[in-house]
Amino acid sequence: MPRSSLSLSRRGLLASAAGLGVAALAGRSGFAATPTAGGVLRYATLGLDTSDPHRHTGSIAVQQCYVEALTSIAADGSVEPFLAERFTVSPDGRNYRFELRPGVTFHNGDPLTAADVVANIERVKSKVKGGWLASAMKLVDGAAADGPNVVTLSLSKPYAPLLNLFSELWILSPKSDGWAETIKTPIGTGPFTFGTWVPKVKLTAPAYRNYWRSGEPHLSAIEFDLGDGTDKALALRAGDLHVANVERDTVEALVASGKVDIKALKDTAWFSIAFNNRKPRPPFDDPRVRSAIALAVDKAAIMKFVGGAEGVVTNQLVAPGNVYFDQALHDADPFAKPDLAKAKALLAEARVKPEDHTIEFVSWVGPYPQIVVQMVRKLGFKVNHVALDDIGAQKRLGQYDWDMNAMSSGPRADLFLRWVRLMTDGPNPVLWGGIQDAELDRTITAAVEEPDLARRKAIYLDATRRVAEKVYFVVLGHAPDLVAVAKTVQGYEPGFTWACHWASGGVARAALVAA
Amino acid sequence: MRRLLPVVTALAAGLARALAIVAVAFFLCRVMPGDVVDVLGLEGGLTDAQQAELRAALGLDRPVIAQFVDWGAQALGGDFGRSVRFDRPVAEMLVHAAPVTLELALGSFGVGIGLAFGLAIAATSLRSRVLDAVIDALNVWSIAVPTFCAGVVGIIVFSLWLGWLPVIGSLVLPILIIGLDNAGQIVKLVREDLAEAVMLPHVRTARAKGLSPWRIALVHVLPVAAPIALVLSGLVLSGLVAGTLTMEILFGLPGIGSLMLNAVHGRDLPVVLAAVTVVAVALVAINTLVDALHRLIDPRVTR
Amino acid sequence: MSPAGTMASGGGRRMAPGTAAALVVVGAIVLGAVAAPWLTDLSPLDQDLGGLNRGPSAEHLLGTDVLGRDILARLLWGARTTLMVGTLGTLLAFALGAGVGLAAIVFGRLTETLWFAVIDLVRALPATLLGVLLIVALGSGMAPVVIALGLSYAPLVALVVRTAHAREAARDYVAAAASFGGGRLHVLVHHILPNLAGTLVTQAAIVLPRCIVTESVLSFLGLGSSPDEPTWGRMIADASRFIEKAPHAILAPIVALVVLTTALSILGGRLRRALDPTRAAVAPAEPSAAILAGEGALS
Amino acid sequence: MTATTELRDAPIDAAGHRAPSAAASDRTPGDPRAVPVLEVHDLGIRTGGRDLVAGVTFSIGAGRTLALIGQSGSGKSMTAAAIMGLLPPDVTVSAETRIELDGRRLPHADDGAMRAFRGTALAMVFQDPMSCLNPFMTVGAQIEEALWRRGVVDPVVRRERSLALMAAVELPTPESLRRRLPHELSGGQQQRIMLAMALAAEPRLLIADEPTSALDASVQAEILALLARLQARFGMAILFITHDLAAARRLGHEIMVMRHGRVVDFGAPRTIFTTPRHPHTRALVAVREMLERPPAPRRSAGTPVLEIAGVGFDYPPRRFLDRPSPALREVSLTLTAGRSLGVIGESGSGKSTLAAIVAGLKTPISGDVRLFGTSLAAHRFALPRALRRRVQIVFQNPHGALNPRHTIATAMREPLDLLHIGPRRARPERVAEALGWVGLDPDLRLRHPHALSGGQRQRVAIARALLSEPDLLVCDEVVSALDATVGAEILDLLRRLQAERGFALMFVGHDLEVVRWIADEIAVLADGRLVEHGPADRVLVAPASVAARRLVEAGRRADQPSDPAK
Repeated sequence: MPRSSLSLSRRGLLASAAGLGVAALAGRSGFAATPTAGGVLRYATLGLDTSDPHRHTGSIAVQQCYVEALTSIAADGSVEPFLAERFTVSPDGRNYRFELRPGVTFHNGDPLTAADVVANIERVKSKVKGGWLASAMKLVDGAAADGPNVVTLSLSKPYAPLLNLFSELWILSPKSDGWAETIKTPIGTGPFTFGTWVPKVKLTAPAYRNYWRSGEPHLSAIEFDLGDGTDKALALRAGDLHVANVERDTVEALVASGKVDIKALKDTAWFSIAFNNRKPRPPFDDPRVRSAIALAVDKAAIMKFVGGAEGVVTNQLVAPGNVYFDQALHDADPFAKPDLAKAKALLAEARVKPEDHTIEFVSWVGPYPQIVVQMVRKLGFKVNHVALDDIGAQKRLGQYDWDMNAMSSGPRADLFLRWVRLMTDGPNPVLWGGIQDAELDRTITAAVEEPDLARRKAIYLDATRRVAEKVYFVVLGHAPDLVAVAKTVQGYEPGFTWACHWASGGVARAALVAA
Repeated sequence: MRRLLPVVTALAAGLARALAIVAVAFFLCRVMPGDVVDVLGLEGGLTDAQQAELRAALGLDRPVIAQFVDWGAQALGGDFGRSVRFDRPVAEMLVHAAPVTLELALGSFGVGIGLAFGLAIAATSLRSRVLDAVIDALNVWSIAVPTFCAGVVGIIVFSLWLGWLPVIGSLVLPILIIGLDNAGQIVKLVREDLAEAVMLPHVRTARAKGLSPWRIALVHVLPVAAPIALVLSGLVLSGLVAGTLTMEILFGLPGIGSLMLNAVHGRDLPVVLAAVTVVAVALVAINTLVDALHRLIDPRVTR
Repeated sequence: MSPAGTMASGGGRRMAPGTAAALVVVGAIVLGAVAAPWLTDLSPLDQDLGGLNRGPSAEHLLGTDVLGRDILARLLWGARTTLMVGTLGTLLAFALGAGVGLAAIVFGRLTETLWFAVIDLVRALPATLLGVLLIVALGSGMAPVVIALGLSYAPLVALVVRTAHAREAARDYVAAAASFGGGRLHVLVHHILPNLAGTLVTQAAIVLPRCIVTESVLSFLGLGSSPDEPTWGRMIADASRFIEKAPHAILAPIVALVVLTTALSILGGRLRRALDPTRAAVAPAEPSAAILAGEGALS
Repeated sequence: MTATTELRDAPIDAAGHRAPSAAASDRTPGDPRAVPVLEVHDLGIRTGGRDLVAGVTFSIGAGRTLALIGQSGSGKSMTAAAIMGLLPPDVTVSAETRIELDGRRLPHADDGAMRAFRGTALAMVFQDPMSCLNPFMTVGAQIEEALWRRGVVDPVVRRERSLALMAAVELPTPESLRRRLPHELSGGQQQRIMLAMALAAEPRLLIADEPTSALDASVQAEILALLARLQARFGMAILFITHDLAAARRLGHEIMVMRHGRVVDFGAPRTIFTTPRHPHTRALVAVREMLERPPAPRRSAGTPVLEIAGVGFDYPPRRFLDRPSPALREVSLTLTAGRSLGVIGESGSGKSTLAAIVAGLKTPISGDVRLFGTSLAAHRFALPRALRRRVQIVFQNPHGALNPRHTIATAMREPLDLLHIGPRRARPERVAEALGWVGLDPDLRLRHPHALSGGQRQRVAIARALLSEPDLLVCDEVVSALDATVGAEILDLLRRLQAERGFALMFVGHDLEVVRWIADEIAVLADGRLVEHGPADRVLVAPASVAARRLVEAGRRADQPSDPAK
């Protein structure tokens, strides 16, 4: 990767990508003329697992269109007001005050009140088990309605990610069917309503005519395709879909079809190789051996394969351009370029003959791990590559009877959601080898509790250095997920995460024009 | 009563078989690595303690046998339980999925049987080497070319280049592709069977009677081929129940097959079991029906 | 055993051109598999990330695939795994279907009934589902795929063998052997197995290519053999996403498969005739055999 | 018969028909029927450069029957197929051939044109009526179809006419029979339906290709008699094809003998029988004469070798919970050393099952079999080796009895090895020796069965059975699959071997003449029960049971020429 591109801002980076064959991202967010009303947008990115927004786990792309939160994540990753028109945080980071937007109504016509918000916070706190939101809510000492439009919140200790995470605390009418247990028909405030849902097949979401932002939505409905078998690229080209996530290898044909523009999520997915940190097997418990393996891996080649021109090589959990990104640390990446000679020297130093060892290598099915495996083989190690389905891989990783993996993880509303997995009791730590490092735990906790951004960044960097020093895992780089948008769609630009709707963008502003 | 006895035993055997199939599926599901809690926890950030709690709530920590018995008792009462993943009644999901698969299966069944018999009859009555070559080619095709390849090519040609069909949801291509595949698998047998049938003594009698080839084919040859047609139909049908899977995946058809595959990947046990049960019962029903029809059609079977 | 003798007795005949061609094709494929290391310097796993899905060139005679791997090398090396997976799957199917099936028949009515009840059971379980469940349960890799293939096709072989056995067992020479005090085992080894050979060979010619294709279907569903073991099926599945961009990548394995299938079925038919010393087309191919072959397919 | 009036379109006025007479048997040049119905000139049939039939010339006049006799492979059925235009696709008629029907040349090369004659002027009846009838159509519909082909359009008329035809072929209760499917009828009834279908065509020529060979003896005679009566009534010419000299004599005005695709003999029945010209004809006649004069039964009363006591057997049910069907009930028989017992019965009477039980191949559900005083029941019918050596069985079909994959030597080694006969080293020699016993060249042992003729194969089977020098030989229909001359040789061989070796013989058959020839005493089975058992003479002269009487009468009728003048 040319060094110059590393210093580009995210936006600039993506723009340069456009010049390399991927359609331009810039300048399409507004309307050239008055948007046309009506039309059904066919949208296919991620699935929908539950009709209860509070119980939703994992990446979410659908439910934002019918339920909204107090905050949302803007395209640049910053927190922006949403149902809360204004919010303030006390200097100690323990008291929050949200002023609700006036004129917001639920789909059943009820106005949104502070009491409703408090009820939602209480519901998540008491009813929802698991999930980072629920964990965060455990810190909430008290949530109270201060008049009809103000909600106050006090925490037992400072919790920096709270505003970001509040973008996923969806506010529903307590009158929603199933409120006491599992919500069957969510009543939200979004621009579209929860219509009919057939799991794994589709969700039809008709427009909500009394949406609080007047003039929106333009569409009459959205049809979410929730199936995950179809080749979406083919469907896009045939005009069966308007918006869909696409694999990089289909971009060329899609662009050539002239029917779609290729855009990218603003946050990135990150790619890594990790070692078994919980029960490491010699010689892979030796940082020198780990470093040698890392040195065999050509990060640039891999990131070019998985990310095309937009793939970035780095050694951090965030991509260049992110507020937490540190250029100096990036420049000091010892694994930025493969160096087989150095790798072999390290192995010799550790008295390890690679041909005597077979690396038990676990991955999901797909081409990217195969590339890593081939690179590791070049070092002389034998590799037994076990490619499994989603759960199979995760279960196997949980047995800690392997040596190495190659995994990736998608966009998140807050950086903390990446770091939490590296903690000893973090949720699902297997992808990163189940690190058990009290020192690292303390650092991450400190970062979370630090209200000041600059200081927080510094602490996170300490944690980054700690990981690098122990070679728990090696970040290969970042690449954005791609979303193809039909040329007939106006006013739609993918956001920071998979969310289909947020305060400053999304499907509420999209419209269909005649092809 | 004596006439009913075979029917009753056949039904009992069929039911026993369906039950056994479901049991096999159940235990296979249980030995699969990971369960639905892992799925929910994968991205959802559940700690181990939370996962254990959820497992206990779902009864996944109980002995396999007990789980199966519970499930079986409920299923007998028509209650297939709820999808753990989607927290919906499984029956509802099946109701959505079944018609898709049914349409796909019946359509390709018609195409397959029609094509196979059409070709075989034509080749037999015309004694055409060209048609025999076509039959051989179709047979090799069905053995060597996976349906998903044909599917991808079909999409490119008919959906992209010609723009005749949508990619998602259209049944035309999958029906044609499975139909072609089925036809290829049986056409040679039908051809051989007909070739044998025209050599049968009673066909010679018909010729000696001076009947037209047309009448001979229709009245004297085809009925002989009917039993094997029936057997083949039964096999094609039972093959179809499973055979539609790749097409459902490729064409994004929300049928039983994709429901099942998704549920396997999601370790959504109640859905897998319900889908397997439906398929198994369908297969047993088809086999029983074919058997009954066979007895009905061929007067000699009952002898 | 006698097949060699009977082959010899017909050895004077000129070989049909089709048979010769089929022999050459199968021979070439087997040879290609065995001699893969000497036929190409390129490794089937080495990637050229700078040249993905390239068309044929002097460097890569058949072009490269989605990971920039040489398709010719993958085809040749893949023939090894492909034939291995196919053959092992077929062997397992035959071991379970023919081996255990015949043993069950020989041991008497009860074992026969029991075993064929099991066979019926497996048969009634949709093959695709069986494959999916098995592979997910056992994990990926060659062994689970072989087991899935073997289990999927065993019922077919078992039923064919049972039909053929019933046909043979009704022959007078079997009764004659029994009248000399020949036990079931004697009858099986001396009379039934040799006469079943033709049927089994025909069956194998059908099951082997089906196993290969089925493996590709499993790969397509993300359940194939290990990514380190190139098979034609995996090549087909991998390339199916790039049919438009790189048609050569999918054409190569499919053409190879079609050629192998055709050759195998020609040889199967020929062998069946050769194994039949009367040389008369006495028994047409057991319909049940090929029918069930169709049914066993996962496609 | 009232049916006559209903058959309004009877092709030939019954009055104009001349009953065949002795004088008419021989064709005379001055015959008023100078234009024959069928004239075949220089018929040649070829396939793949090989002549199947060559130079066959004959003619048949109206109301006359030509009996075409020959053994399997003689080309007699090909000749019939050529006349009908029903030759298999790869078989062609030579260019010289001229076939004329009523003086018009038949377009035998053109299937479409031939169709105009089939079902109208030409009709044919085949060997196995069960398989020759469409199993899915009621028999009435099949007759009506033939009438429809003949242009009887009105369904009511068609129905009436079909009933009349069924009556004409002497079927009882046509009204109820017409709604039946073929398999619901007996073999004789099926063949009558075939005849009715043929008659529906009102043919000038009826070809009957072995119309009775597949039928039980008693039915054979009835059908032959019916054919004669039908000819007397409708006056068509008949080409009657048979391998049975007795049947030919019974029905034919002339007899033509074919061998290897050529006519070897031709003449009036009396001439053929009294002064056969060709050696082959002589051999055929000799067989008849041999069968008509069975050797005197042996009057020995040695120790019993076989005692069957109250044996019963069920065919096992085909599916779970089906009922077993009875095959044998309470059969008791005794056979003493050196004698031969003929077991006779119609198909399905259980005679082969009895043979299998005696040979230890089937286990009865009740009763006991004592071989040489040893109870088989005591051994649960698993014969000890010593006993196995003493009882051997030969089967009907010499094709099936030898594994096609094994050489003769291998096949014959099997009993030697299994029964531990003689020292291992001496066994090959013994095989060669045994082939000599049955008059075969020992060099044959290197061949496979398919390289042998049917007769040779049966000799091998007998030689193999004799290897263990059995005291009881069970022969299950050993000659019924063979041509008459070959069958006679085998019978003769058996008798000779029995005389030489003194074994007792249990001979199962369905042909009374054959059984009578070889057996000293005869047992008659009907529906699984023993209905008659006694000395051959007694059973034949004064049968006590209905079944036995039927068999004997059928045999007697088959023996008599139909022409009373003869």
